[in-house]
Amino acid sequence: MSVTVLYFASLRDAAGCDRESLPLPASIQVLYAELSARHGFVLPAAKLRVAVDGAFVPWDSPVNDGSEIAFIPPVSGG
Amino acid sequence: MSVTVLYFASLRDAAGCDRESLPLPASIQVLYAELSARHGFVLPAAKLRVAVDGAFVPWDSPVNDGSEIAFIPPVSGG
Amino acid sequence: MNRFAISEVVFEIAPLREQLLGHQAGAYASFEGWVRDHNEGRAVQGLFYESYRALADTEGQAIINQALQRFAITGAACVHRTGELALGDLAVWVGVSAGHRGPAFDACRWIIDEVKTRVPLWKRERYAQGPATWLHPDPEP
Amino acid sequence: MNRFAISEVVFEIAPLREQLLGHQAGAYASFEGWVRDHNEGRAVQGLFYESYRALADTEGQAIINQALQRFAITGAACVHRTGELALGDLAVWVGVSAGHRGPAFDACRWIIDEVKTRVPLWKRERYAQGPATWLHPDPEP
Repeated sequence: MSVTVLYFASLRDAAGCDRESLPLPASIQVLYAELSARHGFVLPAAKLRVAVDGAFVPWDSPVNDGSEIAFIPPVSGG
Repeated sequence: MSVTVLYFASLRDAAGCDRESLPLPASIQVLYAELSARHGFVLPAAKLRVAVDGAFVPWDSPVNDGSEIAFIPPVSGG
Repeated sequence: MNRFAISEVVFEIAPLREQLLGHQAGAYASFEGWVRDHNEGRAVQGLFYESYRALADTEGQAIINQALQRFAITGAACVHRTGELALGDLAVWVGVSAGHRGPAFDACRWIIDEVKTRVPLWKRERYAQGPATWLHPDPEP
Repeated sequence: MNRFAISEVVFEIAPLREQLLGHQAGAYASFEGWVRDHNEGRAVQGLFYESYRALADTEGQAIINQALQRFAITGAACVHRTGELALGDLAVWVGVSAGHRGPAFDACRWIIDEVKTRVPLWKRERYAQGPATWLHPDPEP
């Protein structure tokens, strides 16, 4: 039972990789808290959006085995 | 003592020419009233602007010998 | 450089746009007006634009100069066609460069609005049915 | 046709614009974002844009579809670069065609605003002085 987490921009730099496979977490919030502690993410969850399997979802959405979870830092296109 | 009058768009069609030389008029208003009667201009003076020697001027501006007077119907560029 | 021009022939946008772009300009907004196949419910077959050339040049240049004063922009230009235009022909182009997109959009729109209001240009439309007509619209309220 | 695209290489505007023009469209508004030589007072030497490609495509297409619903326009498209960009390179293009200029301008501006707010794209700036930095701006109020 695992998920894939995708990192972009400053989160990728901080994590040192663009993705990792991790055990299925209790929730997306718990996952981000653990990752923040481990990788030293400075962006608080309140500033991020989250996407599961390529679509934006609320932070309190369930996660399933095999899901691809992306934490979306504030965007700066244009 | 004469002036040149320039006609554009529907005024030119009504006048049947794009310019004519006329005796120096008492005023621009008087000139337009005379021309309206003679050429059957349907646009009232209130809808027109007037230019003398290539610059917009008020309707009560003086006219001088040799001036080029253009009656500017409502524009429709763009 | 004249930043406003009347063109009696088809003109290319690319070189006009090139002149506006520079390393300081992060934003470029443009507007193009094309000959439509209809206007106010009538089928249009073509247009003729006439200008009072000397005054149109002066008034158009004044609009560009005023835009450069009123808005935080780095460049602006406008070209308007005259003569016979067919469906799909380019009638007018406006381009504005700026550091940021807000002023670029605002100035571009202001320029085309002013050109339509102030520059001595007149459009005669040819219709599928009925005689060609000069358009002398009342000023917008 | 995909009306929103991410391009990893330099792209040409001309064919994109061609696709938007038609005899029904009297008005065309466009926006281009270029790499500036400065940002918030710092000298910029170049940019790198990264995207979450799958989600960026979905979100970008959603923006175009919403614009077609919200505004009286006939067409809209947007292309955004990713990868390394030099000063003066084109970063983003938006084009909108419409019967009238008001909706063309409004939709063009709305699309670029939404792209900047919603599409998962991130910019890393390289400066003349100091380390390159990812930009994670706070949402505009």
